[in-house]
Amino acid sequence: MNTLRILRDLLRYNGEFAIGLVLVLIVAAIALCSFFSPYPPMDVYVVPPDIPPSWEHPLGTTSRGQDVFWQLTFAIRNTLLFGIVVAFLSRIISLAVGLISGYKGGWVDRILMSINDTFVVVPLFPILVLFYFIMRDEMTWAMLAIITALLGWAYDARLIRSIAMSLRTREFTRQAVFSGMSTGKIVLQEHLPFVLPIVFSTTMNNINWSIGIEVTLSVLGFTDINTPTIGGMIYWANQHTALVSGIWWWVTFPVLLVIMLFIGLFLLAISMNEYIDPRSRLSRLGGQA
Amino acid sequence: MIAELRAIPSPDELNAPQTSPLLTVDRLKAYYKVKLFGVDREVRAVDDISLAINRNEIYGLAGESSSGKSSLIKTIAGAIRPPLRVVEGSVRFAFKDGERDIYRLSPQELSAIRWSRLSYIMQGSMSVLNPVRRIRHAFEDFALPHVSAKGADFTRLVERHLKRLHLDPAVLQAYPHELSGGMRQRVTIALATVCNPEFIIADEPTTALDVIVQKGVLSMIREIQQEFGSSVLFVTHDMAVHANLTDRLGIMYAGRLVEEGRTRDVFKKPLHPYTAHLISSLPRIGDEAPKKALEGSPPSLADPPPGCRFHPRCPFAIEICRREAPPMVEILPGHRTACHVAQADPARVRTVA
Amino acid sequence: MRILRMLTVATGLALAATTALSQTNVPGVPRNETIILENPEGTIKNPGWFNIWTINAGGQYTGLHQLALDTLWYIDPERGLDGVWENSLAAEKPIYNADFTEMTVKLRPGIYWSDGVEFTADDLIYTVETQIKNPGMRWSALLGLNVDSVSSPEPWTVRFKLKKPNSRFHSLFTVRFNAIWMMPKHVFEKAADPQKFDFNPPVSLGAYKLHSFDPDGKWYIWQKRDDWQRTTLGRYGEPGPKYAAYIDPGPPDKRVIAQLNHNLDVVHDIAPEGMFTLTKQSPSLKTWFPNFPFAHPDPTLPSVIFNMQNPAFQNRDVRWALALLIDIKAVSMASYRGAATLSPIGIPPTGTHPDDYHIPLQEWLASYEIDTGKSKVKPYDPNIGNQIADMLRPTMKEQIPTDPAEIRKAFGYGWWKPNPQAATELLEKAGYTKRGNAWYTPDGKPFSIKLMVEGDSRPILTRAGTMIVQQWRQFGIDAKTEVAQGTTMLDRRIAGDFETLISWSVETYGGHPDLSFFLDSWHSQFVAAPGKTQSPRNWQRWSNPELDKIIEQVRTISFDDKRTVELGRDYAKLIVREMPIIPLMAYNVFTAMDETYWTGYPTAENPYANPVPNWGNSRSMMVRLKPKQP
Amino acid sequence: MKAYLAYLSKRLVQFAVVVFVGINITYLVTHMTPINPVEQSISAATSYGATSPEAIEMMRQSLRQLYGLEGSPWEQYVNFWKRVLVGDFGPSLSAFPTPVSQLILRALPWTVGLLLVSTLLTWFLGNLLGGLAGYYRNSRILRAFGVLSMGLHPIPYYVVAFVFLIIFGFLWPVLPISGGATMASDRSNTLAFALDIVVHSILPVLSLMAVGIGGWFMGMRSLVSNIVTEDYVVYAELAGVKRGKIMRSYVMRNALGPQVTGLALQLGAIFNGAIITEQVFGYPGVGSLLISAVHSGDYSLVLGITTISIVAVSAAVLLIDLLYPLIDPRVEAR
Repeated sequence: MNTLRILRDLLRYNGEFAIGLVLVLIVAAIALCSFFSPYPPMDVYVVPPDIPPSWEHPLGTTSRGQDVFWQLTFAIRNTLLFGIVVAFLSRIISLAVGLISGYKGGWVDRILMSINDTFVVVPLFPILVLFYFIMRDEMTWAMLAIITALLGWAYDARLIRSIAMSLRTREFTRQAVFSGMSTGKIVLQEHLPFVLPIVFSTTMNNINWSIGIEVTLSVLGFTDINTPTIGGMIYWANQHTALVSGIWWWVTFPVLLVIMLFIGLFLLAISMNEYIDPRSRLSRLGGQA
Repeated sequence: MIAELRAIPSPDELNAPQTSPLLTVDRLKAYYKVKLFGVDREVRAVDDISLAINRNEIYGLAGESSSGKSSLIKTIAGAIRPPLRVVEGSVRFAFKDGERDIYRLSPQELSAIRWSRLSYIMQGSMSVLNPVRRIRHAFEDFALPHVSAKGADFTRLVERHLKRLHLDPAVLQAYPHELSGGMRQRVTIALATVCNPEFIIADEPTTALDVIVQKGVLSMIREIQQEFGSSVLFVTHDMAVHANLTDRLGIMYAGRLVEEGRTRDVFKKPLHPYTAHLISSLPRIGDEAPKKALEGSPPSLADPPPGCRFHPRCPFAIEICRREAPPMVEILPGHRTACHVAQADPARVRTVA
Repeated sequence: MRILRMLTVATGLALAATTALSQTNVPGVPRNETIILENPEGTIKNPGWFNIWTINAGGQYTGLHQLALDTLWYIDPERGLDGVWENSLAAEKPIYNADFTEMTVKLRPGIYWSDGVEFTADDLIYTVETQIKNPGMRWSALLGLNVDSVSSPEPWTVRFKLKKPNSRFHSLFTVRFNAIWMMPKHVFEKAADPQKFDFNPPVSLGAYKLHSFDPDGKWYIWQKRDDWQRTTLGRYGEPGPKYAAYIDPGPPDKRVIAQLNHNLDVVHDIAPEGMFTLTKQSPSLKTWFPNFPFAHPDPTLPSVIFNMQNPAFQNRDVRWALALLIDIKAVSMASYRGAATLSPIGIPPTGTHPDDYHIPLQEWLASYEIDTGKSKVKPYDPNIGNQIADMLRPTMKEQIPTDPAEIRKAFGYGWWKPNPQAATELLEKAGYTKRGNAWYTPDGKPFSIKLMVEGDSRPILTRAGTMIVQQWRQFGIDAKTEVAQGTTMLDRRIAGDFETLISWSVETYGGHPDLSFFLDSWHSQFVAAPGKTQSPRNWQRWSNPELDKIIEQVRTISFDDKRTVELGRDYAKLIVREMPIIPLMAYNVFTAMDETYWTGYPTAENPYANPVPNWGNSRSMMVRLKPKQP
Repeated sequence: MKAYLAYLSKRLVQFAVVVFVGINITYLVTHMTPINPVEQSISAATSYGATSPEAIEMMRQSLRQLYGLEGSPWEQYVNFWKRVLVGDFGPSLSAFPTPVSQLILRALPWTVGLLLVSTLLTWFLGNLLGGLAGYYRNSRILRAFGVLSMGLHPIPYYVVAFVFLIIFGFLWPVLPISGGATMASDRSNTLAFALDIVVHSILPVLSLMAVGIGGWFMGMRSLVSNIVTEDYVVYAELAGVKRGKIMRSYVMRNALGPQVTGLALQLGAIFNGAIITEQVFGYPGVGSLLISAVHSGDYSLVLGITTISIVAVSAAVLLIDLLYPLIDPRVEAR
């Protein structure tokens, strides 16, 4: 089956996938709008402050004199990008660790897995706060992405390792070994394709996770407030006691948008998971019979 | 012509009490109905099967994997779940306390006859016992509702049963993973027979066991059957096991029963080309060349060939085979087959071996 | 499925029970006899620690330094209960000898500690000597540097012999925000190590003693002493509230909610928006100004502080250019929503300062001229306050004053007109060039400035900084804010680890023209080498001989000498010329008071005290508060 | 028994490795900080009046001595381990000279209590309902619950807590939104005080549950829908064993193993949640302490809290691992 047909079938028969895709596309479209924004993202007092949603400002304006809609387009773009960057970087680490650990086994596996388990168990939030404590204003968006990625690979590496381990005993691996292929080549050419589906579904979850981290840290003021992000918007709204001041649109829309993104990505992840796991796919078929 | 071929009835059969059969399966059809990404599919796993099993006999059911034998016994046991469903036909048991149609019973009534009258030894003995609980609990869960003995009496009853089957009652305290494969299979059989059921379905109980263990398990089943006078529906693809154990034998191919008769008769004079092939492929001492495999593979049950389902692989196929599905016809006394060729000339099939 | 039904029922019951319970109030101290104030320190990490003489060990504004402790003198940033100057434990003003090497204190007799022991000269001597002996204690270095010996020649008299002349030595014992508090000798004597003694429960010298405190550090309750007459506050009559609770009410929105629910009588500070909400929704609200801008101007002066040791800012023309790029109206709107009291000179426009400095300097400011190299400009605009008032009037309506005097009081006496043209000329004069849309330094690098702000800790100043950076950026300078919160700010500020910074290096008494409180520390003798820890306030690390001369002159005259005003004006002019800091405005604190339970709060009409509840002198409030409900 | 011992020693070694590596990471990270606690104190102590550079140098010397910051980095590292092994983290630098351990001990009961209650409730309810939903696939209530909890699940905890705070603190103010107990509550009246604590913990616990329950629900539901196709379940059904019995002893019992392991793996994340809860709801505890320690640059306190949290979480994981054989006797299979 080619990819397009899988996509068509998923869309037609998997409601979760369809809803998820629509939600993510809406969010992505809003993020793309940022390129057409009439206002520079970091400037304040470019519009009259505290205007409720109206024709001119569909989502209202903030107490900092920013248009909520246009601000939101930048915020969601940066937030989304953050999630994608973290997911991408952490996928590389978890793939490397998972595949090598699973393929090599023995002491390599043991060492990698004890590091892995440390990362699984250690509470990440204090560590992130610690990094902020050290880096302080050096804690830029990119830096935070790298650190988050360095902390967010362990859980999935274990998953990939278990698949790699089962691949190791398969016939084609043995053949490859006998034909003198190097470890790297075997892992990349022979094993990678088998773990890719799992990588895709964990990517969605990882984006969710990292965005959650970003939002939480920003709202608590542990990030760079110059870059507009969803967390940053809530941070500024809190700074201006927007809720008790009745500027609800400043908080509500970012929260709604980010919830849309979370649910969208999550639905994509579970529907893809279902697609990958034949057992649950069958149970869906059975359910419809 | 046909009369010449009639085998001499065995003394066993002559002595057997002629009562009504314990199990009567009548024109049973059970299909899987599946919608796979928009395509409706119907898998005819059990397609128009009729058979009867008498009291006090071991009835063997043979066939390749995916021939529908597992679906058949699940249907007989009343243990089907969607997407498998009964489309037509009936499954009737004539138990000592009355006749029951499996698909006319309420869930409570079905529960009541299970284990007490109708018991089941499932395929894959390795995984049929709850891995996280001691074996003792399995006996309690399964049998306690069906016996009057409670508490210590019940334990004594179970222990007596185990001893009768030459098993150490200490296994009750064990977890499944602590037992060997053979041991687990014996325990499973003991579990299935603890209530002296009238009818036992044994689904591939010896598959995946090594030969010596297999022998022990088989003799155990034989012993139980003789001691309790139960009937056993014994399913395996291993023809050698059938030859050693079963009284009567049914052969399934692509969801249909293609031949049925006393085991001895079937082995001596297979009427269906497929049966003949199965028997000829049995290893014999002195074989040198590897057995010739049958060409082609079993048909998809979702899209079976028209006419006789075996015809694409049959060395004797004739024109009619491609068009009409052969009916099941008794060619020799107690020996039926569904084959146009055999029905025309039973002798032709014999030459295959 | 039965489980499911049972679970639903159980959850329902549990929820019903708990909501019912949450309505019932756990009885504590009676609400109508208690005043509840915000402690801006938040949750106290180490709640059981009351030894304020150690560094950083426990809470300070928990009511401890406001209500339980006392010292020799107080200076009120407003008018005071009985004048700005208050002789508290001292019976009269400090008495210096001619060359300021000796200070004599006459103590007030009849003041008792809450455990019944009388306060005497021994306590004062013990306080000084103990701190000198233990270098890890809070005021140790200051006392050690100044005090040669301390003795009591006769009862109720204490004489300090100083190591070198110091005409302002008394300020160590004079509360503006706080000062060196008296230690109870009879209590501390018994402790093995005064630095490791937690002083729990504290023995108090003020009118209140500790009633109870939260072991988790969220609240402290103080109870009026039965013998309140035997404290220094007793002279002004009986304090109103029987109990005073200093609590951590949480983030700003929770503070607003708490006050709307009448669970918090005095909010220390909130965002301006929160204050506007309160003015709209709380009929019982009392604020310093009855109308806009509501807030109390503290005698501190938030400014853009240049790190003068940074080569980029050593040219006066560059500093002036940056000042002329600031549109102060936008900054005022962005930070205080217009509720800022502006000042173009290095002195806060609060208390008595406008009369002493701002008004007399108007003429000089108006005629002040800068030479951009291409032209001469008079940058001062005396009308900025009016313009802000006009800008606010459409939305704030009659809350905006119309009387010019009122406007100047609320919005300040003018500021610099934005003048990008002059700024361009000044920068070009300094060798900077503009290529495309960006400015480059004389050595060809992009002109970049980082402005350090405190983020969450001082949201108003963070907003001001963000606006200023935006204005610089729009001009073509690569400007950015960087956030340094909490001690990070303290650390980097003290180490000179910043380019520019929004903070205040100017703090005054407010009610007294003497500037030495901050000015003395601006002397070049205190400037540390780059990267080394700087003594506080001279964050700009500015060494200027002219300034040193002014400071040295101030040192030789006494606190109340008339000449201080003249010297102060010289200082103000010097700052305008040199621009080592760009003064912006007074630090306005949005202190919100609720009159549901108490009346008689200090306000601009009745300015007997500073209402901001973490100031040591906010204790004056207690004697004027009257219960609203019997 | 031998298998169990082997398993035990493996787990113990793993525990030791995780704790050792984790603490070293934090030690390294905290000591990379440019913040100098001595300078912190100097800035606090000198904030009144002018102080000459010589006086500051004098003070610096005495504080270094006082804080025990002398010696080479290696000596400090060794000393650190010596003290940690006896549970001593030295004095807090932002609440000097109060020992860090004393500060942590005061905060710990709140965090542990909140976490224990919310985690166990979440885990128990999520698994129970998830199990039921997997077994009784057609129940409408359970489906509705599934949709709700799954909708909440992917939303980051902060956002959910924030929304709860707005709803119950602002729009419909029925629950306390801040603190662990009412001010000046009478702590000697144990019953009233306990109820007071319960009422104050409702929002934190509910919000933690709202986010956490979906994960367990979904995990359990898919586990159960797989387990019901396992031979031993099918076989038990064939044998006419009662559905309730099958649900309890066959399905749930077998799903328990993976879910318990899952719990162990989630504990770290759950602890993160607690820190955020304490921030949002102003709840006392280790999280608030950590944040304030970060803000006040008190690295010995930060180090102490992080160490304690690593040890606590790994110990909880170890405990779960050690109890695991009770749930699944096939230890050596793992």
